[in-house]
Amino acid sequence: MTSLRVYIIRRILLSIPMMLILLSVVFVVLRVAGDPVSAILGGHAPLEEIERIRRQLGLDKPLYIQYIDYLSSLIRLDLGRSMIWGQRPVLTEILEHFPATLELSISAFTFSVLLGVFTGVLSARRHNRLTDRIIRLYGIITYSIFIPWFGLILQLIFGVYLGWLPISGRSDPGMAPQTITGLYVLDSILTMNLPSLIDSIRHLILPTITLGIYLSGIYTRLTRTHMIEVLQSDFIRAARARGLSERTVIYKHALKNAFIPILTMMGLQFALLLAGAVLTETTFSWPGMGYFLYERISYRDFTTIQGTIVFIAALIVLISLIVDIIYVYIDPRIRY
Amino acid sequence: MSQLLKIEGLSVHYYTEDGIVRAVDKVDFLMNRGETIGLVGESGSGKSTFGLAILRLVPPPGRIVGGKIIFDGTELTSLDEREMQKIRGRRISMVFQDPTTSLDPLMKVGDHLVETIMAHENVTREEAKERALKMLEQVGIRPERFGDYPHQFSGGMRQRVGIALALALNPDLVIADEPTSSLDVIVQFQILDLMKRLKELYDMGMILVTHDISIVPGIADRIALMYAGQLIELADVNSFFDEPLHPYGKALLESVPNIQFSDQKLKYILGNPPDLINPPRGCRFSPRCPYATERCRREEPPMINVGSDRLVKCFRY
Amino acid sequence: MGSAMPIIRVVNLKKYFPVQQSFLERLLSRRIDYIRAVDGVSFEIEKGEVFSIAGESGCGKTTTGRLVARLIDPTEGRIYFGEREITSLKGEDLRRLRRHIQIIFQNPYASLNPRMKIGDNVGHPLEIHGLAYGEERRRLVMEMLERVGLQPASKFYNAYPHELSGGQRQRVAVARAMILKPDFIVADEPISMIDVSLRARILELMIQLKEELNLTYLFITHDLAVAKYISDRIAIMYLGKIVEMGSKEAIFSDPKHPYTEALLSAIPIPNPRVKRKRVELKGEVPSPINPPPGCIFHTRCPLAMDICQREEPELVEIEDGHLVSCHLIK
Amino acid sequence: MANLTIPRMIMSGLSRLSLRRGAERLFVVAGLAIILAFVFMAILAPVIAPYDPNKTGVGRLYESPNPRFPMGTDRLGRDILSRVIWGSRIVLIVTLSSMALSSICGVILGLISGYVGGKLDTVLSLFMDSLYAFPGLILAIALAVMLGQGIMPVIVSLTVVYVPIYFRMIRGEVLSVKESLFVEAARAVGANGRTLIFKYIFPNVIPSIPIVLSLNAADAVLTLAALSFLGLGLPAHIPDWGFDLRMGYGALTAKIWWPGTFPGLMIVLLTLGFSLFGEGLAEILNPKLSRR
Repeated sequence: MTSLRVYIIRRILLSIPMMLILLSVVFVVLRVAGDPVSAILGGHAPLEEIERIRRQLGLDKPLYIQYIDYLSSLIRLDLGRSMIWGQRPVLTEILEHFPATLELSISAFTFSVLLGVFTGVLSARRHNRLTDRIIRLYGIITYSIFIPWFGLILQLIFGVYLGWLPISGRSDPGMAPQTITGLYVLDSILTMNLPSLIDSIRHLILPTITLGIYLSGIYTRLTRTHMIEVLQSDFIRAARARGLSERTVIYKHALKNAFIPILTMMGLQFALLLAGAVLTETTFSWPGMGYFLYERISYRDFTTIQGTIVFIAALIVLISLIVDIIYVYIDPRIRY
Repeated sequence: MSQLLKIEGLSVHYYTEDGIVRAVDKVDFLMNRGETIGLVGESGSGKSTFGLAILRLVPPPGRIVGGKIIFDGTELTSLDEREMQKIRGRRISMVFQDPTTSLDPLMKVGDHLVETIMAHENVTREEAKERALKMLEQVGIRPERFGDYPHQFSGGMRQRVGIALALALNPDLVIADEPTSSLDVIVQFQILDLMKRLKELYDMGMILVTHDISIVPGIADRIALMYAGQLIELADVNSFFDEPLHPYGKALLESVPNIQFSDQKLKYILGNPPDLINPPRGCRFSPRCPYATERCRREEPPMINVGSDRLVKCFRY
Repeated sequence: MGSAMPIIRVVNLKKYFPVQQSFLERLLSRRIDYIRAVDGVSFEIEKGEVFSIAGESGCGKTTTGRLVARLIDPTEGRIYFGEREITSLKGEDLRRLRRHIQIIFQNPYASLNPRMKIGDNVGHPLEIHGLAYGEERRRLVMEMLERVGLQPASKFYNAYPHELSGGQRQRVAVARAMILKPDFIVADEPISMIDVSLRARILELMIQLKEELNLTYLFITHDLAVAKYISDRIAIMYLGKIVEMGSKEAIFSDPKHPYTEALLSAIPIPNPRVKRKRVELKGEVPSPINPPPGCIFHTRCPLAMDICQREEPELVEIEDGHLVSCHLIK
Repeated sequence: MANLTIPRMIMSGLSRLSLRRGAERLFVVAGLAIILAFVFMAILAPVIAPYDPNKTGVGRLYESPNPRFPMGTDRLGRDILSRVIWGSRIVLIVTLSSMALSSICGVILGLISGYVGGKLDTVLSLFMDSLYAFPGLILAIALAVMLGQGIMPVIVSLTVVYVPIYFRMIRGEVLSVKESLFVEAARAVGANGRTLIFKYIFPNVIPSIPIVLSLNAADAVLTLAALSFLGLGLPAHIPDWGFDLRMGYGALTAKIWWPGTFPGLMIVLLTLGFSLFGEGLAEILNPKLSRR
């Protein structure tokens, strides 16, 4: 299996140019296409104020020097300091908010994949029958869901009218578990804190459903499409001809093969998950990166916005690396 | 020789958007134990559907709409799915056309065999693996390739695996659907040779479905000719190639280049293969047949018995 | 044959395809592998003959055809059309050459523009070369459609490719190749994707048109029986090289190369009463990325000797017009 | 999809557009009906809106839906129905113009990049792929922050977000059509570059554009709504569903549900219209999956 190791090492090395390219794109969008100063000050401002900010951000230097400064500070993991309040390091602030986003993402992602794959398989097996049509409509409707509106409706029903579930935040006051990983559910389990486990799960339910259903439509459609394709392929017919049971044919052979393109999509849809998280967090005042970004947008905190986007770029590179490595283990054709 | 398979009035239709395709239309068919039949027809003649129908694996929107398939005394069309699964792979198995797509790309070659054996017999994994290795050896694949994936094999090797899979449970009947059409001529020869050898070794019946009439004499005992969803001639190989009776068979044979002859003049069949949604009235071949009469265009000829064991669907006999 | 001037002459033609890598992969690795699709092929085609290249898939026969038709550029070697070297023609010169050299492709389902009517598919070459427009073009196209047996031509003229059967489409492709009145046609497996009962018809059509229009064919096929039927001379290719070449009588009644013998003995004959000597080959075709040293065939040859592993045999003429590349032949 | 048969499928797909395929046709018709309804609403806004959408105090604050105000009034006593009607204008203007701009840029760049190939293609593809890798919303947020408030900045942000999608699609199609046999056949009869692009490549690439256009429009409605929901983009005096939805959260706990629900519903409906239309079209034009 040395070729496997070579492949993984090559793939890890590939992340470096990928990262560099993404960072350059961020630079182009934020520094070349737009003007940070007017973004911060909103146009009308005294000249000396503009000058001060230009100097503070290093914008008075030539563009290529700015680019080098930008990259070299990123290599040192320095995302700059926030432009408001205590001027805390942006990276520190992001890392404080990241676990909340991670917790929501994991839970919504799992929910959406399970729901999507289940409905997709069902739809493919009932191809062109009523169930299939209904599930396809479901796929289209979820595509059209506007998270804040869907969240609002869920909050109205389950929070305001029925009063079953909390509609904002990660925990009730004083109920947060002791921080170990920053994932409340996990921390509650680790500290064996049952009340806060229940509390964190209750807070997680509505955001998870909102984001999860929005994302599930993609997996429904994808699973359906690829299952239909795989179910028509020769090796499925051959598997049936060998007298294998329908269960083995569907779950062992067909789903496993259909899963490969789904996995690719998961990597790509990670971006969608992040975008959805920003809206979900804002909707449910969930104190993650997205909510944090939303708050800082209103203060026009340029360095924080830039830092968050750079952080997201790094996440994208990381996720695509992980997906590609999982790939090798599932698909033997890649190793050679 | 005892009877292995008897098919009566089998009809398979595909319900497409453009209309009903009568892919197999009231076919009667009979074969004995241990016999090899070459089932020959062009694309769209219904030969592959016929093969799939025996295993009840016609893909939707296709359906068996009539007829009986009596295999070794059991009527297959009335079996439930679970009983049918016990027959597939174990009593009747299949070799597919394209060996590159008929194996699961994510599964080791050997595991295909192990899985098949374990699906039908109550054996441990180790026992199944041992048998799988033996089976691979039979088809000329070294045991160290057990753990390789299909993409690591060449087309010919994959088809060997396909054959091993078909024979793994020593079935009574193998349906080989164009097993060599996607292979080069040298490999085709090797595969046909292997199939012939193993068929004799295991004493099975075989239906070789093919569009290439040239490969039939080398392997089959009898030939069955299909045209437009119907069986039109059934004969033993020697007498067919000496003198094909149905005008289509005759024309087909004369349109295939033969390296035996140094100055061959190919004849060709006029017109196009029939549209199975609106097949021609009367004899299906009549619009292309040089001997067609008014009667041929009006009435469908019955299957006529000419001589011992020879049937032809044509008014000329 | 033996007339003065060959219409096509190919000298030591090579085509190496780089194995595809993505941009980012290229940043990391500097080794590029090449598929040696065609690896030093030379032959001549006389005016008016049918010259076939036969071999198994991956032997380089189709690439050779595309090289001769100047659809791709060779890595090495020369191609002459008559006396003129056409190896590196470009732009307008190459465009003008296309009037004389045409190609018919294997897949009639993909070789016609699906969004053009049959009449336009066939007639467009006339416009491209400024030969005929409007009514004149229509007349020429109709005439050609009739000629390839698409009757009534007026019905086919306005049809779209997807309305036609495979056999009909291939006739359209033949018509398009012929409409420019070329001198030389590369026919790349023109019948292999067509229904069995229609193949003979296309072959006959090609033979008939060759006589009428005074054409020369380079016929590429995997089917030696077809090659025997249509050709005057045949070259057998294996792993990018020609291993044997000669008149069809020489190839079929007196094959010299062990590969040719194996190939011939594997051809099925539609006659159960013929029993033949079989030549068995071991192993499989090696990868064209790393072809074996010495004789490319030695890994599978039943008669291989020591020298075959070390030295590459030359293609030598053993009798008039019969060339073999094998150490057994001296 | 390295597939030569796509153009053929689309051709045969187009020819059956008018006839069968019940469910898909229903999708297309329903989608079109919704889109048209919103278009008429936008055009006729001054006529059908009962009140001035920006006029405060036409009713009391937070009046629940009643015959005078079918959708109730908001926190400033404005008529929600009128705001919803007027809101369709800005959404359609912004999405349609950014779709037009991004498809034109994307299609042209994709055609050039795919046809020319070489270094230009490498650089353009790398840039576009990296843009594409970013979540559309995050990119739009970044751009909207940089470009400031106003209709033009929002249109530009959305355009930049969607250019890579058209680019990638068209480039992919061009590459596959370019590799296809009938283009090689055209080269073999001596067709030059311009003929190839306009007679062979372009006509075979075009049919997939309406599908993507429609699906992207759906997405763009959501992105625009998200931007205004986050308080970015449009000036305050323009009635806008996303922003009104955001404001609707204000009195949620007091069981005042109408100020957020109705504008949000409009966002979802319009998106649904575009996606039904696009999906139905895609299924009809791509019968590969549904035919068997």
